[in-house]
Amino acid sequence: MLQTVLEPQTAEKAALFRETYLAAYRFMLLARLLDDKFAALWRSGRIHGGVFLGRGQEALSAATGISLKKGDVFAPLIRDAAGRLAFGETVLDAARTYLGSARGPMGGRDGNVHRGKPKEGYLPMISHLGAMISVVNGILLARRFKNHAGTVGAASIGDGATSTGAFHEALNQAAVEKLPLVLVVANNHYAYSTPISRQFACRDLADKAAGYGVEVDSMDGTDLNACLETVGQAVDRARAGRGPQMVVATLLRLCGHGEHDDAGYIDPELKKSPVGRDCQKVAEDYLIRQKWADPATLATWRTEAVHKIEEAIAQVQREPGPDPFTEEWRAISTQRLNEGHE
Amino acid sequence: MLQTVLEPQTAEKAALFRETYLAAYRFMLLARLLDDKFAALWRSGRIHGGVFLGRGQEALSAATGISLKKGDVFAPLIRDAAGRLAFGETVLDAARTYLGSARGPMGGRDGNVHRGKPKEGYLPMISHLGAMISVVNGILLARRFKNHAGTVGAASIGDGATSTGAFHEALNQAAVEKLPLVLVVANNHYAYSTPISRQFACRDLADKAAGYGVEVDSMDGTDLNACLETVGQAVDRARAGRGPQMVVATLLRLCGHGEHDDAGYIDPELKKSPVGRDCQKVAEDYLIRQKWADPATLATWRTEAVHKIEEAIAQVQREPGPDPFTEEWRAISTQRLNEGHE
Amino acid sequence: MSITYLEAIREAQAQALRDDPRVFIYGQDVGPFGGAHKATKNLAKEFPGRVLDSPISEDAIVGLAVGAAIEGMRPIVEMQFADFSTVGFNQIVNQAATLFWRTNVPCPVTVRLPFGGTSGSGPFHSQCMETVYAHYPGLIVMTPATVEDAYSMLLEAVAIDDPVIFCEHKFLYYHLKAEKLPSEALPVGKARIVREGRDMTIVTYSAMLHEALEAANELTPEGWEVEVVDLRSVKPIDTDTVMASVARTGRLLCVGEAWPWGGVTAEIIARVSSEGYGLLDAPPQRLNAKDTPVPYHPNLWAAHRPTARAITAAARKLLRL
Amino acid sequence: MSITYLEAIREAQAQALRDDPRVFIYGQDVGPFGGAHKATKNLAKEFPGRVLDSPISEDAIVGLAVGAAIEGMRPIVEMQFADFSTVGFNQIVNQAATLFWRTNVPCPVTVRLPFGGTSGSGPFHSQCMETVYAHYPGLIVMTPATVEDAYSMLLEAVAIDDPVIFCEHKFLYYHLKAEKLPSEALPVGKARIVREGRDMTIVTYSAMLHEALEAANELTPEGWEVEVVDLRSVKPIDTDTVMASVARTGRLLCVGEAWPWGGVTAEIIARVSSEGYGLLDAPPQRLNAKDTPVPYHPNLWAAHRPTARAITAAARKLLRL
Ligand SMILES: Cc1ncc(C[n+]2csc(CCOP(=O)(O)OP(=O)(O)O)c2C)c(N)n1
Ligand SMILES: Cc1ncc(C[n+]2csc(CCOP(=O)(O)OP(=O)(O)O)c2C)c(N)n1
Ligand SMILES: [Mg+2]
Ligand SMILES: [Mg+2]
Repeated sequence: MLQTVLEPQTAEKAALFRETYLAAYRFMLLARLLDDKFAALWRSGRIHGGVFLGRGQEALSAATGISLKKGDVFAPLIRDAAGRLAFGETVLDAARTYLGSARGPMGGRDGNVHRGKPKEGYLPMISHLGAMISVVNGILLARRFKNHAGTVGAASIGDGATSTGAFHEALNQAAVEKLPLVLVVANNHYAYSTPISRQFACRDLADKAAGYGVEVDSMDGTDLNACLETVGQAVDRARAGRGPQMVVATLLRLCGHGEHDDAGYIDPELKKSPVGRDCQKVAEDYLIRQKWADPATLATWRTEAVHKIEEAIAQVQREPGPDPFTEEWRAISTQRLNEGHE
Repeated sequence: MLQTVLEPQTAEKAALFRETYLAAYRFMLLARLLDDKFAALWRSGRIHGGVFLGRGQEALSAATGISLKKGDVFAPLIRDAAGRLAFGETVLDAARTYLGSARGPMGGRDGNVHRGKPKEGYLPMISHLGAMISVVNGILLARRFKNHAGTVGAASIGDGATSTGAFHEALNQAAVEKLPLVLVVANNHYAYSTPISRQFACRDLADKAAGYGVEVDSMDGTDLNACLETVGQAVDRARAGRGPQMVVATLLRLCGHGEHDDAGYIDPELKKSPVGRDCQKVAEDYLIRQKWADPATLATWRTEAVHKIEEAIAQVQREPGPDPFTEEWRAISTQRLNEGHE
Repeated sequence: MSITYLEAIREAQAQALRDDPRVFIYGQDVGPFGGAHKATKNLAKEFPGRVLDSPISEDAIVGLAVGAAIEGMRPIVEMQFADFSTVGFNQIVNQAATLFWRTNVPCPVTVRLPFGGTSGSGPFHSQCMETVYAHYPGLIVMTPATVEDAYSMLLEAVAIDDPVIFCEHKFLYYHLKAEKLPSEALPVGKARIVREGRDMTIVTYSAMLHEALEAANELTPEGWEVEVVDLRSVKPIDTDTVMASVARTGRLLCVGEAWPWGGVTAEIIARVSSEGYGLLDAPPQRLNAKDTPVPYHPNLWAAHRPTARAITAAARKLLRL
Repeated sequence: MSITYLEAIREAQAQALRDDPRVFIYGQDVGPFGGAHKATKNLAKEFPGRVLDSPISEDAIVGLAVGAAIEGMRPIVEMQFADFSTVGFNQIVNQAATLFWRTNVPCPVTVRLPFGGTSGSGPFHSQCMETVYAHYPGLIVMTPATVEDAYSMLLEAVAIDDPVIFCEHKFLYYHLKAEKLPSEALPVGKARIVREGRDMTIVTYSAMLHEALEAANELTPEGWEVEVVDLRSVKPIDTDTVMASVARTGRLLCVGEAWPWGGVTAEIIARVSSEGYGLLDAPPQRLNAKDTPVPYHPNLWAAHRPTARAITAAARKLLRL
C-alpha cells in the first residue's frame, strides 16, 4: 500500500510515481504467477472447488490495491489477486485459503476467492454479486460516526454485476450519504459466457454515473499507467470528500470464467483488438522503454516471485486441514444461545 | 382508452386531441371524487386497512391510462385511480376491492389498491415496490414470442421506488430485450415521509435513462396537456419499436401517504411552488380558457361522477363479503396437489 | 402510567441509544417522521444524527448495517413491514448470518421486523417470517409476546453480538399495555410458563400467546387446567422448559400464526417426539394459519389464523384423546 | 446408452421445448454456452430464439417469467445456483406464489434450482433451499432423487399450472446414471418406496436417498430390513405413503441434507406424530446437516452433511430403542 502520486510534475513526484509503478508491476507479476500456480494445482486435483483467475485484469486490480492506504477498506472480487496482494494480503493467506489450511484466515470454512480479514478493512466476498458494496458503505458510515475522516473504501465490480439490484441500491445509498466509496468497474466484456450486448444497453457503463449523481472516469484497463492515474485520482477525490467515485476500465478477461472453462465463446476479434492486450506485457514494455527495468531485472523479479510462491505453497501443503472433530460447529458468537442440535 | 394524437396540426388532429383531453379530464375528476369517497368511507370506519389516494397525480395517471390501447398492458401503483379508470377499470370493481366484496376481482382476498385483471393486461400490484416492472416485461416478451407486435406496456413508479433493486434490474432487462415498456416515473418529492434528498443524489431522475440506454422525456406533472403529450409520445415511440421509454413527471402528492397520514412533513415552500399546483384545477382552467367547457358543464360532469360513484358504492354495500366457510382455501390451481392441512 | 408494546419498543431503542454510542437506527422513514408505525417517534430529535432515513433499498439497508457492525457499531435496522425483508433477504441470510462463522468477526445487527396479521392488511403486510429466518444458521430469532419482553428482549437483541431478527407483532402494538417497563428480565433463550396447568401444554409465541391464554381460560370452567408456554425466542428454542412442561401434562398442542409447512410448531413437535416421546400421553397436535396467503377481508382473515376459539376446539379434542 | 441425471434434465427441457411452443428457457448463460452446469447444452441451437441469456438479475428473471406465464407461456427459469435465488426470492414467494390465489390466473413457472452440497463448493454454492420455499403457500417443491424422476418430474413441472421450485441436486448430476429415460412415471405428489423393509422406515429425498440406501444395505448383514421412502416432492408431501410405511415398520428416521431447524424432517415427524402416533414403536428420529453454513473443506463438508455412515449409526440406535 503506497500513496499514489498523480501529477508527476516535480522530480520528487516523478520518482514517487516510478516507485508506485514498479511496486504495482511487481504485485501484478506476483498475482499472475500465483494465479498460474493455483491453476496448476487445480489441474493436478490439489484444489477442491473452483479456481478463478485475474489474468488480464492485474493492472486494474493492482492499481486499486496500491491506491489505498492502511486503514482504508477494500472489497475485492474474483479477479483481484493483484489488488489483494497490493492491499496487504500475504501469498501465504491466499494459498491457505485455496488449499483449505486450518491456519488460513477462513480456516477451511470458506475457500478460494472467498477470503479476507474484515477487521483489517479487507472484506471477504460472499458469492452473491453486488452484495459487498453496501457493506463497504456501512464501514465508511461507521467511520464517519467515529469521526475517522479520510478513509476510502474501494469495491470491485464486473460488467455483469452492474445488472444486480444490489449494485444499484448500494451505489445510490453511497451517493445519498456522500460516502468516500470508489467503485471500480471492470468491463471485461463478458459475465461468464454472457457478452455485454446481453447484459446492458447503455453506450458505456460510465453513463450510469450521472443517474446516481456520482463522478466517473474511464480508462484503458490494459494500461497500468492509466489505471494508476485514474484510480489514484478517484481515490484522492473520494478522500477529499467529493463523494462516491466510479471508475470504469475497459479490458478483456484473458482466461476462462474459472479454470474449468475454456472460454471458447470469446470473440476472436476482441482478443485481437487493443482491449485484448495483456496488461502484463504492456507494463513490461513500458518499464523497458522507460529504462526503469531491463529484461534481466524482470527475470530476477520473476524468479523471486516464483520462489516466494513455491515456498508458501510448500509450507501450506505441510499445514493441517481443518479437523471436523475439534471443529466448533457454531454459527453464532453467543455460545449460550447456540443450539448445536443436528 | 383512446388514441392520443400528439401534434394537433390539422383540424382533425386538433379535434381528436380535444376529445382526448376531455376524456382524460373526466377520468381525473371521477378518480378524484372516487378517492374522496374512499377517504370518507375510511374515516367512518367502513374500509379495513389503508386508503391511498392519487390526489395531485391524476393528470399523469389519466394520461398514462388514456394513452394505452385495448390489448396494451398497465401496471399501476397506489396513486393511479385515474389511470386505472382510463384503462378501463370500472368504479364498481374499485369499490368492490376497497370494500372487500366477494364479487370484486380479488374476491376479498386482497384489497384497496391491490387489484387488477391480469388476463386483461391490467396487473394487480404486489406491495413490494419495483416488482411489477419485470412482470410487464414478461408479458411484452410473451407477446413478441406470439408475434403480437404493437403492444405497449406501461408501469408506474415513484421517486422512492427508483431506489429499489427491482426497478434497476427490470429497466435494464427491458432495455437489453428492447421491449416496448413505458416507465412512468412520478417524482412527487416524497416517498412516504422521505424527501428526495434522502432518496437519490442525481440532479434529476431523468439522468438515470442514459445509464440504461433508454429514451427519456420530462414533463410538468401538474399539467394534463404536458402529460398527454409526453406520455403519448413515449407510448408511440415504444409502439414504433424504439425500445423502453422513460418519462419523468414532476409534481407533488397533495395528500398523505395514506389517509392515516397528515403529511405534516411536506415542505410548505414546495406546496406554494408550481409543483404544488393541483392538476385538477390546472386542467379546469385550461378547459375554460379553451372554451371546451364552461363552469356549468364542469358542475354537471361532477354531479354525474358523484352519482355514478354513489350508485356503485350503494350497490357494493349490498353485496356479500367473502364467506370463510365456502372459501376454497387453496393457493395452487392444481387441485390434486393441494395439501390443505392446517 | 401505562405503556404499550409499541412504546416499549420505542423506549428500548431510546435506552439503547442513550446507553451505547455505537447504536444507531437506519430504515425507511425512521427519522423525523418516527417510522411507519411510530416505533422511532422523536428519536431523531433526541439523538441527532443517529436515526437515519434510508432509501427504499432493503438489500443495501442490511448490507450497510453489516458493514457498520464489522466496524464496531450496533445498528438497529427497521424493515417497514416484515414482508419487505424478502428483498433484503440475501444480505440477512448470506451476509449477516454467515459473517461470524466465516471470519470469527461478530455481527451485532438487529433487524426489526414489524410482522404478523392485523385485520385488513392483506397478503403483503401480514406475513410471519420467523420460520424462514430460524431455518438459517447464524441468526437469532426473537418473538416477544408481552410489553415487558418487547422492551427487555430488544435491549438484549442490541447487546447480543449476533444478528437478531426481532419479530415484533403489529397486532400487539396498541393492543397490549403494561403498567411499567421491567427492570429485570428472563434472558433470551429461556421460555416462560405463563400459566400453569396439569392437563395439557400449549406451546406458542408472539400474538398467539394471548389467543392461547384466552383458550385456556375458556377451558377452566370445564375443569381443564391448561399450561401455556411462551417460547419468547424461536431460535434458539428452550427445549428444556417445553419438555418439562410436557412431562407434567402429558399433552402438547403447538400454536403458531405462521403457515403450516415446517414452522415453529413442526419443530417443537419434532423435538418433543424424538427426545421426549415417553412423556406424551396423546399424539402431539398443532394449529397454524391456513396454507394460503394472508387474506385482506376481516372475515377471511379471522378464519385464516388460529384464534382463541379454534385453539379451544383443538385443545378440547386433544384433551379427549 | 446410458444417461446421467444432468442429461435427463437437459432432455426433459428439450422434450418440453419440442412438445409445447409455449415453453422457453431464461437464465444466466443458458443460451449458446449451455448453462453453468451444461443443463441447457445445445438447446439454444436446437430451439432458436427460445433459450435466452439473461442479465445477472434474479429478481427480474423471475418477474419476467411470471409475466410471460400470465400471457400463457410456460417459462423455465434457471438459477445458476439455488443459493442465488435469495436475490430472486421476493418475486418467487410474493409474486409467483400468490398470483393464482389473488387472481385465479395460474402461474406455470418452473424455477430450476441446482442445489445441494458438493465437495469444495462452500457456503454459497451448496445450499438446500427446499424448506424455505415449501413454507410458502402457492409453490410446489420437487426434489427428484433419480435420473428417471429428474426427467419425468421436470416434464411434469413444466406441465403443471402452478409455480414449481425444481430442486435438482448438483451432486447427482454426474453421479447417477440410468439405462434409459422413462416412458411412464409416478405422478408428482406420490412418494416411492424404494426399498422395502420391516424394521424401520427411513424417509428422505434427493441426494440423501442414496446415502440412506447405502445405510440400509449396511444394516442388512446385521439382520435389519430397512424400508426407504423417497418423498420425491417435499410440497406436497405424500403423507399416506409415509404413514403406511411407518404402520408396517413402527420406526421412523427422517433424513435431510438441509439445516436442522424446521425442515422437511421436522414436518414429516410432526405429521407422523400427530396423525400416526399409534403406529410408532419408538420415538421418531431425524438427521440433518449441522446448523452452520456449508463448509468449503472436504473434511468439514463430509462431517456437515449426513452420510451413509451417520445414517447407519442413527438407524442402529433407533433400532435398539
Ligand atoms: C447474484 C448472483 N447471480 C449469479 C452469480 C453467478 N456468477 C458468478 S460470477 C458470474 C459472472 C460475473 O460477471 P462479471 O460481473 O462481469 O465479472 P467477471 O467474472 O467478468 O469478472 C456469475 C453470473 C452470482 N455469483 N451472483
Ligand atoms: C420494497 C418495499 N419497501 C418498502 C415499502 C413500503 N412503502 C410503501 S409505499 C412507500 C413509499 C413509496 O414512495 P414513492 O415510490 O415515491 O411513491 P409515492 O408513494 O410517492 O407515490 C414505501 C416505503 C414497499 N411497499 N416496498
Ligand atoms: Mg465481466
Ligand atoms: Mg414519491
